[in-house]
Amino acid sequence: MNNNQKETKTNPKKGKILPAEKGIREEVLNIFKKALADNIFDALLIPAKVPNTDAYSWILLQDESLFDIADPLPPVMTVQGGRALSSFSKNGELDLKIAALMKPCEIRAAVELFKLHQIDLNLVTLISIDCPGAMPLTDYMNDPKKIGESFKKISEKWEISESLRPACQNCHRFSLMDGTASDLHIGLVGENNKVTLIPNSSIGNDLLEKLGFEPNDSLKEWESKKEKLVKEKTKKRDAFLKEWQEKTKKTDGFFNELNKCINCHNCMNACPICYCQQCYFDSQTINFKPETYIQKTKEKGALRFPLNTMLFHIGRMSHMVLSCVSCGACEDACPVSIPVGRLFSMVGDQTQKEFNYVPGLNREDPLPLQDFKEDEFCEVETPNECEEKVTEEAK
Amino acid sequence: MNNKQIPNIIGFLCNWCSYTGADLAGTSRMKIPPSLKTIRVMCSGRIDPLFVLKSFLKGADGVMMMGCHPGDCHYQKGNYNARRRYVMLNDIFKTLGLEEKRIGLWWVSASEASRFAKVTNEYNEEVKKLGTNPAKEEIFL
Amino acid sequence: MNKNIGVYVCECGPNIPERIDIDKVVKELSSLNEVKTVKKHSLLCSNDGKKFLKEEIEKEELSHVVVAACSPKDHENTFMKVCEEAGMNPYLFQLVNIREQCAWMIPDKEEATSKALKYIKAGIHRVMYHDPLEKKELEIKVDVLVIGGGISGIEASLSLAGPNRKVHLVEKTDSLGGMAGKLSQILPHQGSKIKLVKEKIEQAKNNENINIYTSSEVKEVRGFLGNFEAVIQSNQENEEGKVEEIKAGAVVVATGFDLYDLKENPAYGYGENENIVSALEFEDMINSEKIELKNGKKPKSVALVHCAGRKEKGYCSKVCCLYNLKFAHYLKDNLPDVEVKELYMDLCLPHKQDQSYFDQAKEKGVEFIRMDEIVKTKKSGDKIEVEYKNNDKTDKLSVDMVVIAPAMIPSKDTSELAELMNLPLDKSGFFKELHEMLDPVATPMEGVYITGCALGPRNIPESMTQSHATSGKILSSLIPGRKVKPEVKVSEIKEDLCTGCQTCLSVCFYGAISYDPFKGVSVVNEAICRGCGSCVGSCPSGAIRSKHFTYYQLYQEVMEALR
Amino acid sequence: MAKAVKIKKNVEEGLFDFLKSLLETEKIKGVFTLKKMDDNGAVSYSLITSPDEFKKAVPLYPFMPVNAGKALSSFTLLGKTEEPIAAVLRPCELRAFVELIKRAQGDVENILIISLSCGGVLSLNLMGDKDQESTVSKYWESVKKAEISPDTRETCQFCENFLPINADITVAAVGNKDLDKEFTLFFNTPKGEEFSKEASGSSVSEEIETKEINDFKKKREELKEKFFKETQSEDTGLKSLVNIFAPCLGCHGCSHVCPICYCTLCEFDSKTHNYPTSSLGSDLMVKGGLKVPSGNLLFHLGRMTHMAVSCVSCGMCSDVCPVNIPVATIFSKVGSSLQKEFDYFPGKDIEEPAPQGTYKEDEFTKIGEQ
Repeated sequence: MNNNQKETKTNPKKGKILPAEKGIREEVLNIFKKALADNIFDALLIPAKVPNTDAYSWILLQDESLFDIADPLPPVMTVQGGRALSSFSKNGELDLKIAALMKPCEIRAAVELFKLHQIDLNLVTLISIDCPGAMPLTDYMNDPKKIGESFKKISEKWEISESLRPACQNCHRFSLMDGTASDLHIGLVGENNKVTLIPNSSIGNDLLEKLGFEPNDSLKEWESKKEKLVKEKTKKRDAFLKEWQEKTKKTDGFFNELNKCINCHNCMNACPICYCQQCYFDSQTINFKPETYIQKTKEKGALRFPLNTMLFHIGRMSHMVLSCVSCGACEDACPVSIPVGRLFSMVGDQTQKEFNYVPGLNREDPLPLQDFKEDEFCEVETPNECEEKVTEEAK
Repeated sequence: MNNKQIPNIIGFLCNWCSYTGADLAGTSRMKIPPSLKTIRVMCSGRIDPLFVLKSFLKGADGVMMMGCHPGDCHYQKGNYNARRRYVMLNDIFKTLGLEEKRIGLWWVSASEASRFAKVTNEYNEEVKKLGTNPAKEEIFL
Repeated sequence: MNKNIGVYVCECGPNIPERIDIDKVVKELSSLNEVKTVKKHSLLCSNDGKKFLKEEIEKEELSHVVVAACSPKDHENTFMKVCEEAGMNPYLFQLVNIREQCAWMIPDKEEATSKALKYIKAGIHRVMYHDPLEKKELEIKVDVLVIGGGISGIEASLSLAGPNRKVHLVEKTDSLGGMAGKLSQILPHQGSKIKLVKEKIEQAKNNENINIYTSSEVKEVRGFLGNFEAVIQSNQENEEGKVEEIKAGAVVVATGFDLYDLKENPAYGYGENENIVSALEFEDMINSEKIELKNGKKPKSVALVHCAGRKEKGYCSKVCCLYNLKFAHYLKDNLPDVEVKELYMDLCLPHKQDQSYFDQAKEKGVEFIRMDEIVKTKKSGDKIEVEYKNNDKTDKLSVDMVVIAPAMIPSKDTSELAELMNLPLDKSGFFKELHEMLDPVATPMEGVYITGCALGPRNIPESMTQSHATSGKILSSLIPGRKVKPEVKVSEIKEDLCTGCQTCLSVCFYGAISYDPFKGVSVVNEAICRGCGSCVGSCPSGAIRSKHFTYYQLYQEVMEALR
Repeated sequence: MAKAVKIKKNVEEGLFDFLKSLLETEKIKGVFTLKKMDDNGAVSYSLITSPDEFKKAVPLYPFMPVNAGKALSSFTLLGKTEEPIAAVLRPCELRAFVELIKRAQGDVENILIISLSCGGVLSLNLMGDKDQESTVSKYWESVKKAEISPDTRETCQFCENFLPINADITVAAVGNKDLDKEFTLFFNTPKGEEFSKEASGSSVSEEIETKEINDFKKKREELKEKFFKETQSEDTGLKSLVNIFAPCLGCHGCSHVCPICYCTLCEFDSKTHNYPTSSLGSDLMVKGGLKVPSGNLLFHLGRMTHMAVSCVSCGMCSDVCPVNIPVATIFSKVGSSLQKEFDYFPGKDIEEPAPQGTYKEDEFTKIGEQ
C-alpha cells in the first residue's frame, strides 16, 4: 500500500493548475490521453456514453479513439464506480497498470471495498474529481435530452439544484477530503476554466512527475471556493438530516416510508457496499412452513407479502450502514421511488458519528465492527459501573 | 497469438461418438479445418447452453455442438436434451435477430469420420461467409 | 497450493514431428510462468517413456502433469497410472490430443503447430483447476432381482439361486405360476396332464436362496451392473404399503403378457353369449373336466377361432395354433361325437413335432377352415352362428360353442415399469431387447435382462431357453468377490445453491438423483451416477458440478481456443 | 358450463363482501389479496385473517406490487397450507403460480383461487402519485368498455391471456358496462362451487367469453404484434441488442421480481460468472476497451435460456427496471416464440412438465442430421 500521508499533511499542499480553454471535460481527458500515450497507464476506468444511445456506462479504456465517448462528468451515476472497479479487480492477478477516475463517493466506496478485500488497490491508481452531482437516473431515462441539457447548466454553475439527485443535493463530501482515499485529485471548483491537479499520495506525486507537471501552484483559490461550497452544502445537509430525523421519529415513521417496497432488492444490488455474493436475506435461512406464517398472521391480523421486507431493510442496514458512503445509488435504482438513499444516509450519519468513523476517508482506518476499544461505550453497560470506571481512570 | 485468425470455431464433442469420430478422421488423415478447436465433454447433454452463449459472446465465430445420433447415446437419452437446448438457443437467436448460424448441432457417430470431415469443412465455409463475429470487438457486452 | 506443472510433449515416433514443430512448441511453452518444466520424449507410452515420466514427476516434485500426445481414448489410463505410481493423484493430469485431432488433421505444419500450442495451453490452464478425485471400489453384489413370477421368472430364479447368491423374486399377484400356471397341459403332444409348472413353483418355494414376494410390486430400481438398489412394495392385505429396500447385482424382467380383450372387437360376440368363451376359460373347463354348455348339456359342435386380435395388434401370437390343436385333440378324445371346426388365418406350426400333431387332429376329423376375418358372431336359436370372410366371400357356420384364442399383448404394467427402469419398448408395447438376433435378452441398461413373453409372444420352451440364457449372462458377470469401480467423474450438488426444483431429476436417466424433502434439495447418489452431466446443463442455479468436467475446467478450454 | 351467479353490486364491493362472508363464516381462514397500506396510495399483497384488517382489503385494485404467484410460492414453499385460504390473483400471476408448483416451489392444495378477466394493471411508478385515484377511476371506465387503458403497463396492453386458466372462481370484469351495479361470478371447479352459496345473487346462464371479450382479445393481439415489432428492428442483430441493454445497471431487479426466476441464488450473481481479472489483458488487446461491469448480455441471454420458455408475460421485470429497458416485451417476444416451438403454454397444466425437463424422441428429427 502506498502512503506518504505525513508528508502531504505537514507540507502545505501544492498542485498543478492547467488552463482549460477548450472546456473542463476536454482538458481532463487530455491529461489522460497523454498518460495513456506515454504508457503511464495501460487502461483507464472512466464513464462513457454508449454510442447511438443515451446510456452511460463504465469502460476500461485503452484505445485512444474511445476518448470520443468518455465523459468524466456524466449526467447520471449508472453503476456505482466502487462496484464497477470491484467487478474486475478482485479475481486474480493483473499485469496492467490501471487508473480509475471516479466521483468522491465512488472513491470512498472503493476504499471501503478495499478494506473488505473486494478491490485490490495495489492494482489501481485512484483519481478523484470534484463532483457537481448527478441527475436522478429515472428522470434522465425518461427524457435524456432535456435532463442532459439542464445538467450541463447546473454543473457549470455548481448549483445546488432541486433537480439533482437528493443524495447529491445533500452531499458535503463532493471534493477531496483530508485523508488517504485517492492518489490524485482533480479540482474543478477553482478558477473558471482551470483544472487543478492535487497529488494526494506518493503515487499521485509520481504521476504528476511522469506527466511532466511540477506541483508548484498554490491551491488557495481552489481551496477557498471548495470550502465555501462545502459550508453551503453542509448547511443543506444538516437541514435534510433534521427533517428526516423528525419524520422518522415515530416508530411507524421509518416503516411507512417503506410501504411501497416490492422486495426487488435493487437497492442492495446497486449498493457498492453490499458486496455479498448471496445476500443473507435472499437465502433459504428465512423460509418457514405455511402454518408459521398463518400463526404470525393471526397474531397481527394481516401479514404483508412479499415476506420479510422490513427485515430485509433493517438487516441490510445493520450490515452496511457504517460504511454507507451516501452515494444514492440505491435510491436511483428503486423502481417505486422510496427515499431509501436518504433513509440510509440519515441513519448512517448517526451511527458513523457514534464510532467517529468516516467511511472511505482513510485506507488505514479499520472498519468499526472489525475493531474495538476496550474502554468505549461503557454507557451501554450498567451506568454505575461506567461511572466508577471513568473515575478510576481519571485517577 | 493470432487474433485475426478467421474463423475461430469451437466444437463441443461428446466423448463416445463425436470425439471418437473426430479421432478417426485424424487417423484416416482427413483434412479438417484448423479453425476448429474441439472440447471434449462426456455427453452432448453436458453442453450447458451457457457455454455456447459464452463462447459466442466471447467472440467465437462459430460454435458446433456434436453428439451421438438419436437413439445411440452412450447415456441413453442425453442427446435428446442437447437437441432441445439447441432448439431453444437457435430460437432465441432467431427471435433477437442474432446470426443463428453461428451455432449449430450435428450428430456424428464414432464411425462417421467422413461425416465429421464433411460437416466441419462445410461449416467452416459457412462461417467464413458470415465473417467475423461482431461480439469479438463489441465493447459494451 | 503451489502448483508445479510439468508438460511433456510426446513425439509418438515420427507421427507428431512430421506435422508439428515440437521444438517450437517446447520453446514457447517454456516461457510460460505457470509451467515448471517442459520436455519432449520420443514415445511416452513405451516402457522407457513411462519410466521417464515417473522419474520426472518424482524429480521435479510435480503436482500437476500435462501430456501432449495422442487421443485420451488411447493412453489416458496409461499415463494416469504412471502419475499414480509416482505418488500423484491421477486426476491432476490432463492428456492433450495433438496427434489425432491436430497433427493428423492439418496438413500445414505451421497451422498444426499453432493449434497444438493452443490445445496444450488450454490443457495447462485446465489442469490448474483439476481436483484430486478419489477412486472407489465397490464389491459387486451377486444377488439378483427377478421381476415376475411366471414360468420365465421362476426358471431364471431356479437357475440363479445358490449358496452364494440370493434371488429376490417379486410377483404382482398372490401366487406364482403366471399364465403357464393356468394351463391344463404344457405341451400338446405330452398328451396327459403333467405338473411341470407346479413342480417348479414348489422347487422355488422350497429353495432357501429364493426370497419370494407375492402381491408385491417393484417401485424403484436404480443403479447398474453389480450395483442395483430397488424398492419393493407389498400390497398384501395385512401389510399394505410396506416397503423393503433390497440390493442386487442384476435385474431380470420377466413380467410376461396379458391377453387381448376380446370385447374390443364386437365381431367376436364375446360377452354376449355364454357359450362363447375365451381360450383361457376353456382351459378352466378342461382343468375341471367339465366341458359343457351353460344349460349343462355337452356341446355337439365347437368352433375354435384362431388369430383373434392379430389384425388389430399387427402380429402373430405364435402359440394359439398349437393350443387350439390341443383343444381339438382334447375334445375329440373326450367327447367322441363332437364336431370340431378350426377357423384360422394362417397356421403357425414351427416345431418338429407340430406337423404330426396337426395331421393326427385331421385324422380325428377336425375340420380346418381358412378365413380372413370374423364378420359376426351371434346367437341363432340354441346355436351360435359364426360369420366369416374368406377371399371376399362370406360364409357361415353354426355351432354349439365357440372358443376364441386371443392375442398376447404386453402385460398391463409394462409401460410403467419401462419408465421406472428406463427400458425401451417396441412398437407393440413389449420390452425391446438390445438386439433381436445378436443380443436377445440384454437391454441398453447394463445388468438388466429380459426373458419370456415380456419381450413378445413366445412359447414355453423359448421362454425357458431365454431364462437360461439370462442366467448364463448373469452368472458369468456377477462372480463373487469381483469389484466394480463406480464412476469417479460424477455430478455433485452444492446444497446451499440448490433450490429444489427437481429439474435435474427429470433429466437423469439413471435415477441417480433423488430429492431430500427435509432439506429441500436434490441429492446425487454417487454410486449410481454415470457422469454424463445432463443434470449440469439443466440446472438454472448452477448448483450442480460434474467432477473433472467442471465449469471452470471447460471454460479454460473455451478461453484458450478464443485467444 | 360453469355455474354462474349474478351479484347486484358494484364489482369491487361485491367481491369484497363475498370474501368477507367467506372469512366471517370461517369457510376459509384467511384471504390473500391486495390491502391498502397507508393513505398515500400504497397497496401491498397481504394474507389477512382478521375481519378488522380485512376492511383495508382492495382485491381488484389495479396494481401488481409483486407477482402474487411468487408471493404464494414463498408462502407454500415448504408445503401445503393446513388451513384453507382464498387468494385473489390476476391470470398471469396464477400462471406463474402454476409454473412454480411444477418446479416444487409451491402448493395449491387448500387454496381457493379467485381470478378475474383482467384489464391490466397500472405501472408501479404511478403508485403514490397524487392523481392516483382519478387514474384508477379512468382505468375502470376503460375496463367497462373493454378498451385498452393507456395508463396500464405496456405488457398489460398487449396481453391476450387475460382470462384465467385454473381459477376456481372467476370474476367477469372486462366488457361489463354495468360493473358499477352488477357483475357475474363464475364457479369453474367443484372446489369453487362449494363456495357458491356464499355469493348472494341469482344463478344465471352465461359464458365468460362474450363478443366484447373476443374483440378485446383481438385488439390486444394487434398491439402485441406492434410492440414486438417495435422492440427491435430486425436487421441490426447484436448491435441493436447491445443498445437496448446499454443502460442496464446490472441490478438484476428483473430476475429478482420474476416469478419464474425461483433460484435461491441466481447463477449470474454467483462467483461462477465473475469476470476473471486475468482475461483483462487479452480482452483489451482485442477490443481496445471493455464495459465494466461486463457480462451484461450474458446475463440477459442466459436468463432467457433459463426462463423464457416459461415466461408468463406478467411484466414485473419491465415495471421494476430503473432504466426503462422494455425487458418484459423482449422476454415475452422470445418466450412466445419458444413456447410455440415447444408447443408449451406456461401455467396451463400443472401436470405438464416444463420443456427443459423433458423431450420427445420424435421431435426436431431433422436437426443434427444435415
